[in-house]
Amino acid sequence: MPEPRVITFREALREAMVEEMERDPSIFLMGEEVGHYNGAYKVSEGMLDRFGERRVIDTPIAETGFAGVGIGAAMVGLRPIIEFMTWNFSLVAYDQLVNNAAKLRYMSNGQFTLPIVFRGPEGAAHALGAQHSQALESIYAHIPGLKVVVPSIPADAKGLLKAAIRDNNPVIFMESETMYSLKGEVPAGEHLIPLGVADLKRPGRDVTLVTWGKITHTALKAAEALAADGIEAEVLDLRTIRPLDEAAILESIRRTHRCLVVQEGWPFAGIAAEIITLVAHQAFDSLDAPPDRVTCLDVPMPYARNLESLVVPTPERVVGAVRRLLGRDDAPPQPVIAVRGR
Amino acid sequence: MPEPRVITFREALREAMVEEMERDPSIFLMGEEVGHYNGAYKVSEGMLDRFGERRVIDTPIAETGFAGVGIGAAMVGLRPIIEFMTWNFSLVAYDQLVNNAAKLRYMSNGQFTLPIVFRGPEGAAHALGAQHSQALESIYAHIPGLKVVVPSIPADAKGLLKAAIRDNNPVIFMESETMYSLKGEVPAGEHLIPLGVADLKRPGRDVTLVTWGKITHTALKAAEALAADGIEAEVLDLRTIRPLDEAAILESIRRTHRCLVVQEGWPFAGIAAEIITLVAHQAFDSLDAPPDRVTCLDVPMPYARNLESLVVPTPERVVGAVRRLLGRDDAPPQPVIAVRGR
Amino acid sequence: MDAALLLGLYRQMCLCRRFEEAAAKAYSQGKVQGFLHLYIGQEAVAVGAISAIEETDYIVSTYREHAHYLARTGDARGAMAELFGKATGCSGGRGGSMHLFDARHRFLGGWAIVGGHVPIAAGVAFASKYREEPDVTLCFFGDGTANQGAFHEGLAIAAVWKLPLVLICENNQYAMGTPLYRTLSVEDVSVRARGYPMEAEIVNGDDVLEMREAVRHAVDRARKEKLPFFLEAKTYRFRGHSVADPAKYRTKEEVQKWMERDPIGLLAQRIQHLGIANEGQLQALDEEAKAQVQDAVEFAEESPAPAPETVAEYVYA
Amino acid sequence: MDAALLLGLYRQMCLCRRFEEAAAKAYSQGKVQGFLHLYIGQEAVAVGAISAIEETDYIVSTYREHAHYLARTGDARGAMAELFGKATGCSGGRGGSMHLFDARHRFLGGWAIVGGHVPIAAGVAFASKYREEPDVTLCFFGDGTANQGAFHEGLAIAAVWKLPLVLICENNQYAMGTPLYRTLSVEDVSVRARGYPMEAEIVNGDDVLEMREAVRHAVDRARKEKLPFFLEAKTYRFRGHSVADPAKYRTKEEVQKWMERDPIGLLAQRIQHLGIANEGQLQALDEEAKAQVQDAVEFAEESPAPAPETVAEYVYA
Ligand SMILES: Cc1ncc(C[n+]2csc(CCOP(=O)(O)OP(=O)(O)O)c2C)c(N)n1
Ligand SMILES: Cc1ncc(C[n+]2csc(CCOP(=O)(O)OP(=O)(O)O)c2C)c(N)n1
Ligand SMILES: [Mg+2]
Ligand SMILES: [Mg+2]
Repeated sequence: MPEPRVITFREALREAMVEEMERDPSIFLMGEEVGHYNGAYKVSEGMLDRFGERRVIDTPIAETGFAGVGIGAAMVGLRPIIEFMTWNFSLVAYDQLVNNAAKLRYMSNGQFTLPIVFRGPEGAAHALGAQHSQALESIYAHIPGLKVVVPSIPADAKGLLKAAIRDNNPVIFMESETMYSLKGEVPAGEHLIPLGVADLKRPGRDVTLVTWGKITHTALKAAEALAADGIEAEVLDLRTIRPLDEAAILESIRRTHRCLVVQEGWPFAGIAAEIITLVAHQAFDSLDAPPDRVTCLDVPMPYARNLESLVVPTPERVVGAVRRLLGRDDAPPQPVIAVRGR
Repeated sequence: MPEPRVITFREALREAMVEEMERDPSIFLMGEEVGHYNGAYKVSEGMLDRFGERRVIDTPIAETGFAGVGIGAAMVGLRPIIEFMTWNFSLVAYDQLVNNAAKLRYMSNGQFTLPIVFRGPEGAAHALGAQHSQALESIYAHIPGLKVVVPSIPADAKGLLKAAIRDNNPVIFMESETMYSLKGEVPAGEHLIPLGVADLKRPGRDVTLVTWGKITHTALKAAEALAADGIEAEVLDLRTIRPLDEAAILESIRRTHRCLVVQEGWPFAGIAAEIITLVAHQAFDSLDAPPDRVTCLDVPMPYARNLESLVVPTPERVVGAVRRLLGRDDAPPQPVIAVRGR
Repeated sequence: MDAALLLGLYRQMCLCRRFEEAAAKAYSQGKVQGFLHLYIGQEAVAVGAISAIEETDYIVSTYREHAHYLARTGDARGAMAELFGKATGCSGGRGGSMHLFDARHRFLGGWAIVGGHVPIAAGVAFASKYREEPDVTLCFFGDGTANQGAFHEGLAIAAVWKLPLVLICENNQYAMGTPLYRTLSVEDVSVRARGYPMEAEIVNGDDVLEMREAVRHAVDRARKEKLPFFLEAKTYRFRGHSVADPAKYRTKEEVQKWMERDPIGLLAQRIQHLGIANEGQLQALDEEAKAQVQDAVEFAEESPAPAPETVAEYVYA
Repeated sequence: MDAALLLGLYRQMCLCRRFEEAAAKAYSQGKVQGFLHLYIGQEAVAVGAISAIEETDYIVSTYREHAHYLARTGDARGAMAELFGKATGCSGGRGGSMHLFDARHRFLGGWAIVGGHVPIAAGVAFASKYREEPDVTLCFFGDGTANQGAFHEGLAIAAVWKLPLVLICENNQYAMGTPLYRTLSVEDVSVRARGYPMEAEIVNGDDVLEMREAVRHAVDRARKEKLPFFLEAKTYRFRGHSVADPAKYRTKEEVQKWMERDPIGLLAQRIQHLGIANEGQLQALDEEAKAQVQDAVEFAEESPAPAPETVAEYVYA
């Protein structure tokens, strides 16, 4: 029974990579600044010293190039961990992930497995502007052949990353700059969390907040505020977006009869829409109110902090949505932000 | 009052481009094989002879390059029509569309407008395999700043493309190889259809089939089969995915009380999920049954025709889904295709 | 001159030619569908190149890869059945003409996004170097690919990391209906190699022996010095871009001129000139190839389609 | 030597330097947020280049663009207010340090995806040629950009279409923490130009006059012959990649060596050597620049934040 210690999210990720690389020489880490610079966000700090340039590899600024290199290496049996400095930059390599990584196994009739992890931070940090503040799980989870993991706490980050590295499929693993310094209890040594299993971060009976990743903490803050008001919100952290833990979602909704999805990304055809579709189709009769979602506003991210704070989901917006869901007459009206062309 | 004639989908698109280019010298067509080869699918046939190499421009196989060229040209006042030979190839240029085209206006505080159309065929044709058979509207409609248009008949193709060319925003315009030879009545001369307005392709009272693009014809075939059986299915053709005609969808559902979305693309976080979310949230109480969707199976497209025909939506699958929606005891059971990791 | 070698190359080139003629026929009969990109006229490139490497060296190719597949595996049945969309195809009928794979023979596709496979080939070469294995990777692509970003990033990485990768540009003068000069600012695609810089050589892609020698040299260097090499093979496709393309963008004269240097004809002349075999004996080899292709067609015809219940298999491991 | 010109260039370089020093200070006070990429040490490149072109020529730059913006617009207030995230900023506070725009002055950004703006710059040059206008487009980017696919596609298109585009690579020796040699197989980024091929020249980016002359030559050629030109400016950034980067990956000695060729110091020496102005007069110009920056900071401080109700404006036209 490994005894837990308190470390940061960043250290938990590093520990997962280091432990796996110690275990299996076919695993390597590749990306921009992962080696000599010790990682743009210091996730890989010390790993170059430990494993050397052969296994901790600084790349040119060529995401299509090194994503493709990872795919080719995985085709012949290596197990690459490819770091995107941030997922915003993965868009220049999108074709490699969608047309190559996601399809190889199927179109080769299972002759190849592709044990590769693409990881890095995503979503808004602080005032990084429109091109650097995107939560992109939807455009990856949409693609059959990819798995998508978005942890919310250090222990999950370690357990899920180790599982992702051992998984024989391309795994999209999304972190957050703003969580890297988050501390939490993390089991030392062997600690694996299977992909596709949600985790109940807070039990409740009145409403289910379905969420994942960084925004889980927003949902938890909201649940606390609601509790002070006698409303017991359950917070279900999906941890993995694809495969989706449909059973856990449905089980919870059938208990609480109310569903609010809280996500960071844009609303239109986002993950929340998929979850609401699941719930509306599979748990229709157990719903006491229309399912709803709290998301980023449907706009590119503005730089000015006062605008940015209006765009990203806040505990206040979650609380308001829950109160509307519960039909509290003192609930704030649904905020209407008209976006032309939408 | 322009009198209608019967022409093909291909001719309707060409007519829209030709008429607009005659009207406005700042419009040009650029893409692979659009000129001397007269278009990979002959959409631009004759346009090089008519407008010359200055305005009908063959490009290198460099989608990021010429998509970016279009964006730069639009920034300084030209109105480019950029043809992707197929939308599958737009994935190598995805960053240009998402990080540049969709965000420029917002992050420049409205100093720039971007009047640019990206167009080409998408979706499955016949046995083109996994990398050439993708319906991709979801990954574009997800992005604020982009508009997404997917016409289903020649008249709409002409009216919507002319409107898209005159629109001052980046417009994603998706066609289909399999529809290019489809014939229909198309008004000669000025014929504009505003973006964001759905069209009732068939009225009905028992269920609403929400659909768009090529699959509209699958829905119409299904509606016919259902009618023979006394079931009146309404077929609502969205025509534009973004902006979404929410009013038209809700109005129809509130009349029929049943919603089935029929789309070609993959289910997970697809457009159908967005529409079901809208309906579940805004029309919850008028629904007599859980909203449902018929989509491609959640797999890459197989080459073998017998498998391909299992993957794409068919009238039979739509009919079965409607019968389940109506609770017909003779309805076929929901087909279960287990996809591991999903 | 090694007689067995020359006759073997001739036999292989005939197999590629006859295979594709049969594929085109099957296509016209609706038995092969989708896109079918014929390699007819370019056979010396694939056959010469692949004859020069070890069986353990890797091959990564495009959607125009029938000949590369045949030269490596000799498996006409698996390829034809794949074109027919049958369960016995080398990709189980799931891949199709553009996506032939054979893991056992280190034939790594069959990729259909222009340039997208170049970084993948670099990755395979990277793996060989990472594991300190002697294998070299051959990457085939066309002239039109040299403008694509993925091509650039693959070369940039291969150059800076010194990967054992031999890049073989099959300059067949056209990218679909577009002659090279219209989209490339230089006459020789190999000029691109100067920017990295990378060793480059231009070779007559219609001369199977010249091709073989050039690849042998490039592969030796890649193997010993772990350095990439860029080979530009000048050749020509006799047919359209795909069987659906009438190729009206080329003059009869131009096509005629190139057909006169038909790589199979050139090799036949040389063999007879060297007195290694006479016309009759060469014809016999061709008949053998035809018979093998006929057998492959029958095999494909008789093979079952993929089982419907397998449609969702192999999405995930 | 034109005294007014030299003094003007000096004044501009001081403005850039003082502007960024003030921005760094404001950042440390939490008034400027996000990523802040300083240009300190590279001022001669932007100031020299932009002094050589017409006001009607276009400029496209990166996230390290404060100096390019100032050299083109002189608008310290708009830039500083943008960094402060205020409604009076040149992008209304929506863009931030990495996304400065000024349509009126043909300053077209301010782009933060490495290489992504190169095809856009080619498109602007394309538009000038399309409309038969004489304007040339200047595109600034860094040494680390030369491995990115978008860079390649932009150059390939500019070369084959003969676009009036001047590509200015600011080789400051590092891409973030990575020295050039680790990711580029060549010492001079301009070697890349050989693959297209494209006229290229290496210039001392710390000498504002050499920079100005080189750009004048390149732009003339682009304007008259409608041909792209590749300029590599050798320079150095004195600070980290962004203010968050301590730049531990460089030795004191190395930084010291480059600081001795501080472009502002070099120009000051030359001006005094030529007897155009004495130290006091130069100091006065610097004081002017400081005052302008101080005014800009106050303007930014006092300006209002963007109105909350505008958050969803400008998503669509
Ligand atoms: C990124 C991308 N863009 C466009 C296409 C469509 N396409 C397929 S083959 C081809 C021409 C390629 O020419 P070349 O590289 O010379 O190879 P060849 O067909 O001559 O063998 C094009 C444009 C594609 N498959 N991928
Ligand atoms: C496609 C992409 N990958 C990675 C990044 C992160 N990034 C921002 S600047 C930079 C270094 C660029 O170096 P260089 O081109 O030399 O310009 P410099 O910063 O030195 O001016 C990197 C890797 C990015 N913005 N875009
Ligand atoms: Mg070619
Ligand atoms: Mg640099």
